[in-house]
Amino acid sequence: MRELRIREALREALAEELERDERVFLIGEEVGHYQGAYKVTEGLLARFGAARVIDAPIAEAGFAGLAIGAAMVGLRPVVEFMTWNFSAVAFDQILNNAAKVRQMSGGQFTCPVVFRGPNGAAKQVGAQHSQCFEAFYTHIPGLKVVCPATAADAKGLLKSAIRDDNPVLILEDERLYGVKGPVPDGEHLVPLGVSRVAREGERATVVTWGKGVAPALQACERLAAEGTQCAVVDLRSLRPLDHGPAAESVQRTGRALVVHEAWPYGGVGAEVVDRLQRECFGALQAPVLRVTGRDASMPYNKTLEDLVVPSADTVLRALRALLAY
Amino acid sequence: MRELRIREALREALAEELERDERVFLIGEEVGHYQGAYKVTEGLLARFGAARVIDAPIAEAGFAGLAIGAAMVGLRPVVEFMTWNFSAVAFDQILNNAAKVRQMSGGQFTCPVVFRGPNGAAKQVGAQHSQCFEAFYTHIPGLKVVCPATAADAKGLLKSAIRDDNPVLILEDERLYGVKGPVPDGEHLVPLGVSRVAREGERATVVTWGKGVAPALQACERLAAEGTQCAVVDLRSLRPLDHGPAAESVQRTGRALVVHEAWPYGGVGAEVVDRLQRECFGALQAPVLRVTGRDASMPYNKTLEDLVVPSADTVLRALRALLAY
Amino acid sequence: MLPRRGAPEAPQRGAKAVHEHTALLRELHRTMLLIRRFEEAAAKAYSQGRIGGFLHLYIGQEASAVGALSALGPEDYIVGTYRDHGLALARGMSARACMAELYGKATGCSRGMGGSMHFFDASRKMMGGYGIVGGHVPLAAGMAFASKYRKEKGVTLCFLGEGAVSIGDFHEALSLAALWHLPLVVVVENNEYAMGTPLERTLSVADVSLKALAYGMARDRFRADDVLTVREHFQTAVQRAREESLPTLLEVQTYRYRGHSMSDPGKYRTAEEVEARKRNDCVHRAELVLQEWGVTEEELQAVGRSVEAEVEDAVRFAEESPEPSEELIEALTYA
Amino acid sequence: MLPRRGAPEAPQRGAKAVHEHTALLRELHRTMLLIRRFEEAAAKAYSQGRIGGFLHLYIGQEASAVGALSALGPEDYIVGTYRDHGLALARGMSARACMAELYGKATGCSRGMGGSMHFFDASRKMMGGYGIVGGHVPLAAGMAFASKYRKEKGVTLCFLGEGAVSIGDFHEALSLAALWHLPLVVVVENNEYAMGTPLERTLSVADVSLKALAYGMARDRFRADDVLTVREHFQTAVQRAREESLPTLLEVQTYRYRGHSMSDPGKYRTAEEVEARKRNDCVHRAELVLQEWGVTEEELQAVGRSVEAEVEDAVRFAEESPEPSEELIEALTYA
Ligand SMILES: Cc1ncc(C[n+]2csc(CCOP(=O)(O)OP(=O)(O)O)c2C)c(N)n1
Ligand SMILES: Cc1ncc(C[n+]2csc(CCOP(=O)(O)OP(=O)(O)O)c2C)c(N)n1
Ligand SMILES: [Mg+2]
Ligand SMILES: [Mg+2]
Repeated sequence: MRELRIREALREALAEELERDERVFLIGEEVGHYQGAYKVTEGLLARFGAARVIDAPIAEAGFAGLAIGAAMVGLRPVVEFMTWNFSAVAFDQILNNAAKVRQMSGGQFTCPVVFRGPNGAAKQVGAQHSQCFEAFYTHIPGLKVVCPATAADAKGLLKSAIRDDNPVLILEDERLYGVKGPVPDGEHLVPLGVSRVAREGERATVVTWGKGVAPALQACERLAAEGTQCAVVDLRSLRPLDHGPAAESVQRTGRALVVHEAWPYGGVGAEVVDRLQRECFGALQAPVLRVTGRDASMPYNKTLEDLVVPSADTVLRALRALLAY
Repeated sequence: MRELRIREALREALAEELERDERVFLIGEEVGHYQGAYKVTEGLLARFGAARVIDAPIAEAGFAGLAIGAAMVGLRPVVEFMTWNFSAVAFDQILNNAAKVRQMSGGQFTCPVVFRGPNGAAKQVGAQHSQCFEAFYTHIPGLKVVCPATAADAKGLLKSAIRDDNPVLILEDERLYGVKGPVPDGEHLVPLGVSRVAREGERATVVTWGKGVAPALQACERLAAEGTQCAVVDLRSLRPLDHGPAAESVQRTGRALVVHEAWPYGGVGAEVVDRLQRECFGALQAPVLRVTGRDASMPYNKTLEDLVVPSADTVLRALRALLAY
Repeated sequence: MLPRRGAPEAPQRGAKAVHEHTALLRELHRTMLLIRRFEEAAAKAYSQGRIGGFLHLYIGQEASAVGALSALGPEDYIVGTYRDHGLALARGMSARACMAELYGKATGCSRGMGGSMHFFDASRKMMGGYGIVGGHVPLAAGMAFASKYRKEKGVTLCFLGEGAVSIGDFHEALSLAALWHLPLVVVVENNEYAMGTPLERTLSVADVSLKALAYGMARDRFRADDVLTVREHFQTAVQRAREESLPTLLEVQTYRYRGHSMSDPGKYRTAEEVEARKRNDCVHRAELVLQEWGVTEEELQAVGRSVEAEVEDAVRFAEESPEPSEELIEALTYA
Repeated sequence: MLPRRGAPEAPQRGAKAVHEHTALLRELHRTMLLIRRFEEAAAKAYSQGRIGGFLHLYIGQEASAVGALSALGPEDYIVGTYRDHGLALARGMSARACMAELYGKATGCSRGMGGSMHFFDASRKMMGGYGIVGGHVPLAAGMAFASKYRKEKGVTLCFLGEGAVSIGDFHEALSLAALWHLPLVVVVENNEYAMGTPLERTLSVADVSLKALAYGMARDRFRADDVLTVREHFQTAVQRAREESLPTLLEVQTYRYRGHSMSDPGKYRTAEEVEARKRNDCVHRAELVLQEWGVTEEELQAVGRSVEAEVEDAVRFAEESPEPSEELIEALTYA
């Protein structure tokens, strides 16, 4: 299989869907002439033209709303937020229009729009530029939210999102854009709302997504070297949340750890904990634990930033505590 | 003790703090001449003048941001959102400025601003006007969030909020504004971050806040008539979250139910579940259960709306299931 | 006596033209009257507790929606605020579907899920009433964008109040529409109040249409007493959008007779002020013009009766209609 | 040769005035040079990996901040964007505190928590650089509001880029400032590009200052090649704010020589364009004027050396300073 960077996998998905369906167009800051702030859309302006790859002014509420309106009348816009941090100024559009227009209209209109961009901490970009938005958006009925961790999933989930009739949010990661992985040739779709077992194991289950997957796997490998096998479930889709495979794993392992970079309070981790402790109550030999970003604004200083986000080390430490419970 | 409506208790708090500290001013739509959309600020314009009770244009991001800026240089603004639904257009100001300016400035500036207004469903006001915002804001480090359920707490928490050096959000309830309760004479402060046992009981613990308190108490009274005593903990403050009293109660009862009107996914309920299952793991005789608003946009139709929000009936049903577990 | 300012002359272009002109005004008058009677009936049902939620009446402003929408074709999109009954009826949505929506019934134009603030009709490209002030203007820009993207000739009309021009989304949508030459007409219905706040306490510039200067957009500003005048102004703006794909900012000067919503007693205005505005009432004015053009008192009374019958029928229909079923709660949240 | 356009004449008001004028320009020139050398050193440290995150350089725009801030007093507030080094140094913040912040050190002006985009100094009323485009403009309105509320004479200066005028918060803040007569000067530094996007692809009206018309605000527009000219324009606006409590929208026409941030190679502009702009370089121009006014080449070289020494000292200080301690993570999040 071909190896692609996540950036390239996303680009391939966009190009294929632009090719396949002329209702699809891209809009966002610097997606065209500049080739994308993080080069995800490189080459697409030249290939599909300025009518379909649209550089927008700095007006996130404006162009997010424009995309929602266009989606209501049958187009299939893909909106790039340069980073999800900037979606905060378009929060009302996503909450009050994208998520609700179908319901408010009694089902007469759908809203097939995709919002995508990098989420979470990059590297020393400070408090306003280092936030995880999954907790805000997964809370909202009417939206779908996905978080790809691999190149194949990035491509397959984005393509499914563009074809979905609901608003779908793709939370990518700047720090994963350069990560390579195998991507199947030809048409490759990954269904929304299906999680993936990234590693099998019988002693404990780590549930995570996106940037959490790599440190979780690393921690488990280190434990495996000591003879302790732990499972890793990559949720991939956060809403709808397919917690089934995680719960099944926990039924066997009796121990669960949720890992994410987002703040702890009411994060997706809390929702996962809620579901696991309900569905696996009889099987649990320890409380479900979480490793999350610290409950603080992100410092610019590198040393402190590294202390705030989860790492293979913090996951390993938590896993040891969990196993020792 | 005097009986006041929650609306009057809030008004008394505002008047006392306006009187006490001339750095305090009120700003929001219709807070002055119109006497407040829900009459919380009635009479305050006449008493304190237009320099301190300020009618704002419809520009939530603008006047929320203005208040944050004014707070940074030493004023103590109290911002009314006509309802919290309209805070969505000011989301960025709250997330990226109010919550972060202290940290980003290395502690040189604080942000003593209060945002308040009614939260959650009113009565048939439809999907865009019926939302609970506590999950969005409690997720954010740097903010404090409180949800008063009684007149005394409404007064005491609002006064503490105005005196606090952090941004504090007060999520009130339109449907509670007319509810009466005793309020101590004279200076009455309720500390932020302290929950309250609203009812003692040994068989199960209901954890709730705001509009959830009344149906929780009603359900417990009905059970009490059958000889089953359940406790109710009113969290009052959601961030910082004082889960100690709830956990203590659960240590005794072994059973916990969280009740809130907000959507289930990643709601404050999920956070409470996370903490209780961790702290009370050994004591729990059943999984922690939740009663929440349904995972859907709010319908206008009255019958359907009543099916979406929790009621004494749904709480009772969940409690029975919990006790039978 | 016909009020002076802006009163249209009877057209001088021969009998056929006069006839057509009269027929048009008769139609527009009937629609304005329908809106008024419809909302009077809604207000009554509201005070009887048969309608819930918010109810924002359009009474007094009818010439605006009716004149405006008469300038549109079926390919055009309409987007409005929570004060959307007038738009819906002017777009030809049935009084039945609208009243049933207010009653929260399954037969309502939004299946009882939207209520007064959220009237939708896909078949008529009535793209909805919205409850967040200004939040719908970017959506309207998106519909205009879609027409242009598909090389269709559709125009989008977006209504908002003068209170809404302070909000960021208004500005962002205008920016994009002007930059990208979208076929959009943004209509600020300046009824002088945003809830209880008069214009001078929300805007530093009284002439709202001047905001167009910031975007290099065409603008227009006129009173909405005479529905035919309104229509003419809209025709110009709609044509600019359709033929040249250029946006316009229109300020329609109007007045609401009732409070902001049913719960507002409207104490912030004097009775004299309201009475003075009613002297230029658009429905009455249309009747005076029609009479000058030869329509008889009896004919007008017949129109009144037919409108009343239509509204009564709508109320009966709404009352007798079934409620939406519980399954819709989740089924409508996701496609 | 001194460039023609707008070149100030040597003042003709007697020796003392000439002397003062020269002294002023010497000071402003030194500050501009300090900003430039500081940022060159920062760019170097960045490419060596000693500074992380984003680094948005101000090089080329120095006359704007320096001229502007020379018109302020200590009671005035300054608010900026992520491109805030020039503002900080022009406000008299030390090169040490600024460089240490870029290095993320505890001795930095924001204790290493803010970094390049978030320079703060409470003692100098430097109210911060902000990273969300436009989000800081309402804050600035709030500081102006506070000055007025307390009946102080302080003025607030708020800087943003021309790309930021498309965003809602800019509009909302201007609306409020105009309506409430706030002592606010909103400064749009039009450097012709927002990241890779030239002005004509983000704005339908090239004259940004025309946006003031929508709010009935005073406006001004000028090039920032000559720092004394900049100062004069700002003095007028600041006086309007201080004496009359009226806001102004200022458009400063300028140019950045570097890419948007260190990661931007700036391929969207031609080398010729950049070179052409550099011919009006504000630092060089100030040197030419100073020389005309009798300052010697040697004196200027001495200034250059002193600035370089100051920057070298700042780099050394930053490198040797300690990192902030872990406890700050939570301790700074809440008061
Ligand atoms: C963002 C937002 N803020 C506040 C409100 C509450 N609100 C609803 S209508 C209204 C007044 C609007 O006035 P105007 O735009 O003049 O329209 P009109 O009601 O006069 O037609 C307000 C403040 C809201 N719905 N949305
Ligand atoms: C709301 C928001 N959207 C997007 C960005 C990303 N961004 C940062 S700076 C910038 C360009 C700003 O250009 P301009 O306002 O002209 O200022 P300049 O950088 O030229 O000084 C963009 C798009 C952001 N920081 N905030
Ligand atoms: Mg109005
Ligand atoms: Mg720029």
